[in-house]
Amino acid sequence: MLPFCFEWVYDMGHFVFHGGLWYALSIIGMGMTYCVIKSVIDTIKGGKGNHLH
Amino acid sequence: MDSALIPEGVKRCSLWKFLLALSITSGVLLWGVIAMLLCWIKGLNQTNMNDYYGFALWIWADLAVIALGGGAFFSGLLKYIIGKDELKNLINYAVLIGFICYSSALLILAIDVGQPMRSWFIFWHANIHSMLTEVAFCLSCYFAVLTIEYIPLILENRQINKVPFFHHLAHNMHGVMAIFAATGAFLSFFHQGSLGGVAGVLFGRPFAFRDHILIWPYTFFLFTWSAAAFGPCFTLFITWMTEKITRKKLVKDKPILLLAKISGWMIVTYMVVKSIDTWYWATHTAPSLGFNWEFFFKNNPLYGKTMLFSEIILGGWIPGLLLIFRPTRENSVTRTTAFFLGMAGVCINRWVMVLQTMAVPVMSFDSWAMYIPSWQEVATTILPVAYGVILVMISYRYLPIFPQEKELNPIEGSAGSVDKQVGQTPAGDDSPLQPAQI
Amino acid sequence: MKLSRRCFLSFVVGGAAGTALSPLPWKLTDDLSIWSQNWSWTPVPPDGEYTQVNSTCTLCPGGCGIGIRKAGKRAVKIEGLAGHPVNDGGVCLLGLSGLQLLYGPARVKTPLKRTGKRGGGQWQAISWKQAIKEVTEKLKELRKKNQPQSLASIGPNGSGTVSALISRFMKAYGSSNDMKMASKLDSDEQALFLTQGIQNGMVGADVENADFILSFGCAVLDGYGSPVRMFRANSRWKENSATLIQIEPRQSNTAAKADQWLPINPGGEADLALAMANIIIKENLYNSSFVSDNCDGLNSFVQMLYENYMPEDAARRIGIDVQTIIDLAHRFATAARPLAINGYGKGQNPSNLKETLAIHALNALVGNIGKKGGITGLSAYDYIRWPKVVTDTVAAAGLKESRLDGAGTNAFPHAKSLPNRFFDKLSAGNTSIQALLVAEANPCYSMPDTAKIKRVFDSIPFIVSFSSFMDETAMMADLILPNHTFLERYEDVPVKAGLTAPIVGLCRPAVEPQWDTLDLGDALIRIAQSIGGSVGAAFPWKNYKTCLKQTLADQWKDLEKKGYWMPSQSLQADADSKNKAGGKSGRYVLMDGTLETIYMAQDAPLEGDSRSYSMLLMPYDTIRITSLQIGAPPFVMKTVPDTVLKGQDGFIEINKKEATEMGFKQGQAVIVTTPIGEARVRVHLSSGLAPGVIAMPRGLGHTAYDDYLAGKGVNINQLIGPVEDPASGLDTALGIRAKLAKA
Amino acid sequence: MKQEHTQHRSKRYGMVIDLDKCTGCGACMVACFSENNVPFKKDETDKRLSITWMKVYRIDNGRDFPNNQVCYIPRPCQHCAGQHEGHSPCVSVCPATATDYSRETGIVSQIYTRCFGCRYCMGACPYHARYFNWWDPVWPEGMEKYLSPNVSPRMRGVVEKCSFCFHRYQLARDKAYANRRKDVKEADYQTACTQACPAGAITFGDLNNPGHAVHQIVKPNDHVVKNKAGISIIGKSQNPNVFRMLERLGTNTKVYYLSSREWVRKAGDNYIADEKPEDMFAEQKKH
Repeated sequence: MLPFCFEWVYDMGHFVFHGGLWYALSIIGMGMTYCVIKSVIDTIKGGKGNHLH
Repeated sequence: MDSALIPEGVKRCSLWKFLLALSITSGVLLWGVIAMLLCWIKGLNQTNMNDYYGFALWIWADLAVIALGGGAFFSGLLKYIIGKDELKNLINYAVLIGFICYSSALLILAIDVGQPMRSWFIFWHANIHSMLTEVAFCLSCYFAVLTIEYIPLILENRQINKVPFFHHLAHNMHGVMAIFAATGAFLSFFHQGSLGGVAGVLFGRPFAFRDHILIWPYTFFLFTWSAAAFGPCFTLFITWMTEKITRKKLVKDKPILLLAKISGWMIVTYMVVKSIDTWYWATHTAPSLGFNWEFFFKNNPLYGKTMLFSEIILGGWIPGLLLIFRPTRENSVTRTTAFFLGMAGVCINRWVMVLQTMAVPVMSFDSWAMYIPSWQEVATTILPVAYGVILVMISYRYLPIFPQEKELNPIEGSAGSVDKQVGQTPAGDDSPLQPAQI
Repeated sequence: MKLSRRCFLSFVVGGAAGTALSPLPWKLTDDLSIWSQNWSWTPVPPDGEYTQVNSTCTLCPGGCGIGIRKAGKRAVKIEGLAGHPVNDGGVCLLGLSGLQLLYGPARVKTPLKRTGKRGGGQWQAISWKQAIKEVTEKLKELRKKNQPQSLASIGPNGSGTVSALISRFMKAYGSSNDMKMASKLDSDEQALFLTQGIQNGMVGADVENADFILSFGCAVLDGYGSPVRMFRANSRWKENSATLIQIEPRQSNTAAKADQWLPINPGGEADLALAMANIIIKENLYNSSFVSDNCDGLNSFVQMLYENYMPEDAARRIGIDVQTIIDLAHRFATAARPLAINGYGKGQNPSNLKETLAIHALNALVGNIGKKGGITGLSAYDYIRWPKVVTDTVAAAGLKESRLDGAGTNAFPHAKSLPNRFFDKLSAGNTSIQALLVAEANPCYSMPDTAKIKRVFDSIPFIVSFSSFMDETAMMADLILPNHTFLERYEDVPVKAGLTAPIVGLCRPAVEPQWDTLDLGDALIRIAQSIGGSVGAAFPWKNYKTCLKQTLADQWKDLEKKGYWMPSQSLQADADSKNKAGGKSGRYVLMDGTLETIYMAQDAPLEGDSRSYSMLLMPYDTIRITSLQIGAPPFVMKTVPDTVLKGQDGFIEINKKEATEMGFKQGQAVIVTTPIGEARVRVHLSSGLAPGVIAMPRGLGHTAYDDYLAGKGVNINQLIGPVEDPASGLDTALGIRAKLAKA
Repeated sequence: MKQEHTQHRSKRYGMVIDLDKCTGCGACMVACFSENNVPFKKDETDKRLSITWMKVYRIDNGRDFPNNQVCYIPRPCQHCAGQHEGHSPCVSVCPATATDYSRETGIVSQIYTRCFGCRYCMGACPYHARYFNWWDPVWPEGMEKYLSPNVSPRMRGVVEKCSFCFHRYQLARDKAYANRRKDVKEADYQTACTQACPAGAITFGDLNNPGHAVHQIVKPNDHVVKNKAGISIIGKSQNPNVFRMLERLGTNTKVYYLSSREWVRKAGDNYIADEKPEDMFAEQKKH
């Protein structure tokens, strides 16, 4: 999973595969981080907001 | 009593009734939990699996719930990516069902592996050539996505939503949901596919083995396709069941018919491909490995040609056709029958791809291996069902799952007072606006 | 302080996030997986210095050389010894599992004294001092009563010092009731005496060099003779395109691997051999120079054959067509180096003397005696040269009493020991036996009609077992004086298992005794010395090792170094040059008065009438199950196929077609009934068994030993009874009539 | 794909089992149990729950008495190479790299402490050569004394299988190093079953080494050939009596079998209707 694991090989398969994994993880991670941070800011800014879903 | 937690403008059964139902289901859950603990503490000797059946009921259950849970990714794809906005009325429930299916799958996997404490090695020491690695990666990522999709729903609970941070969080998450949904669809495409690949790459097992496109065997595509096709059947079937149980119309016909139609076309196209695949396998792949296709459906008590017929015709072509023709699609009986047949069909498909694969003798002098699951296996397989029912019950009661429910089931009188809506005992009176007792 | 909802939720969420971001969960996850890799209940074998001890396996009569690999003080593996003249590196599955016997749960760990009912399995651990004292007291008492002959012993039929010490003890004590377990070697020995005049001899068969092997039911590939040697011979036959023909009703392993399998009616071996002899002589295919130079009684032999063994009659009796017999006779007689071998199964049971003689006669007719690829009569091992036992008056008087089994009497002049008759006598009400010593034998399991044997044991007031394991016979004992296992003791192993040259292997300790056990030889020496007088005087040695060293004298050093000693060069080379029959007279007797009586005698009928018992139940031997005094260790049991044993149920083999006609399905439970007993078994439908015959393996159905062996399957000896061969007195039952019914 | 090693002659350890000589005596099984600390239970009669790295199958020609013929087939792990070295059915599917293919020796290894018991490899192996530890291994009290320190006993919940006695290879390699030899001698590295076989039916060695007996018997084809289904066959034997099990599937095993009987050779693979083994290579393409 990480380049320091001994199974790690620098080849196309590993790039594509782990690339995909880290890409997905990053989107999920960054997306959530964005949401949390934005919500904190929104909360600090105050106001309940009046969103309708 | 719990009226403060119940979404505004909808009516729920009495808490007692709810708790009674909950406790019955919990009893079943407990049975499953006991079996699960037995498997963890005493080991997998508690099952009837053996060295011929390394994969058995659990793996089938896994594959089946993931196929059925495919409704979540496919509805998400349709709504967020393709833009079928109508489906927003179904998407919450689809997400919930997906979440249940995927969490169940992970739980079953955690019971199924011999050394659950080491299961993270699949990530840490990943062998990228293994379909199972791909499954594990995508499955856990997609489960994360489903959780993310489910969280805003929880946050929309009347009381939780009062907390500004959660309110904002729910809002913001909705805002970026399309990205999550897209990621989810991508991941789901791969893990549904790799689950198919799990069987298709087994070149030592001519029953399961399929030729490849690039690195993926045909089953890769067939599984994705079938999950997208039959997953919505499950979502719609569960919606129908929920409506029957709650004796309420919860979703308008339009989104249901839309999803049913899409599902129908997906099924029919899948069946075309699946039929070609079966034909090619029977006439080319299997013979080239020394097997007459009929060999796989003979000389054993269970796997006959009926199985093949049930999967392809009864559980495939028939529901597909029922759903693409408007009269049968719009008729509630034939439509629901189609959903049911479709679910059965995909479950049979997953069953044969796992269990028949194990049962078929490959060495010429080997014999068919049959297997009957132990009660521990059955209980742990029912466990997620009970867990799913509980989660649906709780979510339905406290979360705004069905956006159209209020409209379809207007409560007589004003919608302003919680007391009136719920018609609770005076105990519900004391102060609906107090913080929830969590 | 009021914990607001907000505060609480923040706390929970914050706490969860904080924990997740800390190293704690990762550390825990890692620790858990490491823990799962080092479970304390999964053993970690300690390392140690690697050494090897070379020894000889005594688990069967084969005499294979073994190397015991050690790590520190522990023995960790048994391997065949490369370069050993018997097995050259190969080893059988029983030898390989020897360590499970050594360290196994069935060991008797200390001397035991029975406390509860006999056979009840209640024991009290006692010291060796007390154990010896108790035996001595009892034996002294019998001598005091002038009844030394009321002591009997049952021991192994060996030629080594252990067997000799038992016999010496019996002699010094004053009893002639010195029983040795009977085997094929007994019938061979008698035949050898009758045909070649060799006393106490043994038959060597140069199987390796034969090119046409006619096996009359010998389990060549299932433990016959010296098993590994036979496997090696079989491979050599394959390499040299030799022909193996297996004659027996059941498709045994040997039949399965033979070039031709000839299923004949059970008990038809003598008929077939004599019919073949008939053809060979009639068609003048015999080796006339050998026969005229070396054989006596050809004419009367021929006459007997013509009168009684015409191929047509024989063919009818044995159930094959006459042409097959004629072809077989032709092929046998015209082969370059034909060889006929005898002894049913592993040869653990004696053969009918007529059959033995008939098969040997075949070898004689083709001039196959004492030459390459043939049969050689070897004289007895004679390295044990102890001073003659000086008996006191009590012993002398006791020894005058005749043996209970009648061996050596006019009725059975050539028999040395007839344990079957011994038990028959006791079972018939003879109460003359007051004490019994049992060593290296398990008659309560391995002799036919076990119920009867156990009743006899029950009637003997005092029984001492020297068994290393809690076997069925030890269970019936009053005292158990546990012997070391073969991995903890010294022993000379003179091999008799059909080798062409005598060889004495040395069994020596590979590890320290694991428990409070004592070498059988030492125990005997101590008991004798404790009895004192002339008995003690007959055992002048300090201990068994001294005795062994003195006995082997000059050879000891060699033995210690090489692990084996070959007393003289192969007799075959010697005999080859002279083209003689070997033996004292150098002649081979085809026929004389004694032989004629034997040939003309009717075969003893099978027990049970054929109307109520329509089938014939035959025991079969398989190398995957041990059937002598050593119970199968767990590894051996693990190799038993599930068509032989499933769960605790044993299987009975039956012809597939016949079973289908009888309405039996594979695995169905049935009751097999014989005149002796009945048992519940499951049926295994076989395409390798003649109709009318049903077969069960020997070696299952133990009631003693450990949970890995006890209670599994059925002991066939519960179902068959002894059939006495009138010629030899030996039990030569090949089976029993039986019937099957749905359970 | 892993990097291709450019080492000139890597070893390909394999064996050939002479089924004419094999008598089904079971010594190989027990030699293996005892060499490799294979556990046992009180009841070993359910053969689908019985760990036997080396298992002797009994096959027959399916004919009735008295025309029935029998053959025994010992089956260790076949150490498949797959369609290209390293693509064994099991190795390619193991998600955690707990089983691996050694390009140095051609041996398929199993790391017990790495395996987390998903059993996918068992599903992938058509030879049923892989066994799962459904139970904790338990030796009767005192019997753990005979456990060999060369092979670690396995814990519950992991898969195990024949390793071609890899620890013996390690010992032989150490010996070679100690004696300043480059190569392991043929006699120094023999598996426990080979050594024990009383019939001498097993020949073990380096299939790539023309000096080794196994090479001389098998005469493996140096070229990869394709059968008519387009499957690559590596090391196809050029001895007409030698066959491999399920060769058609392209598992490319390193355990060969030798039999003079045609029905036995045919039992090694599956054939439809009137196919014959020799039809498989109607048009051989050399690579």
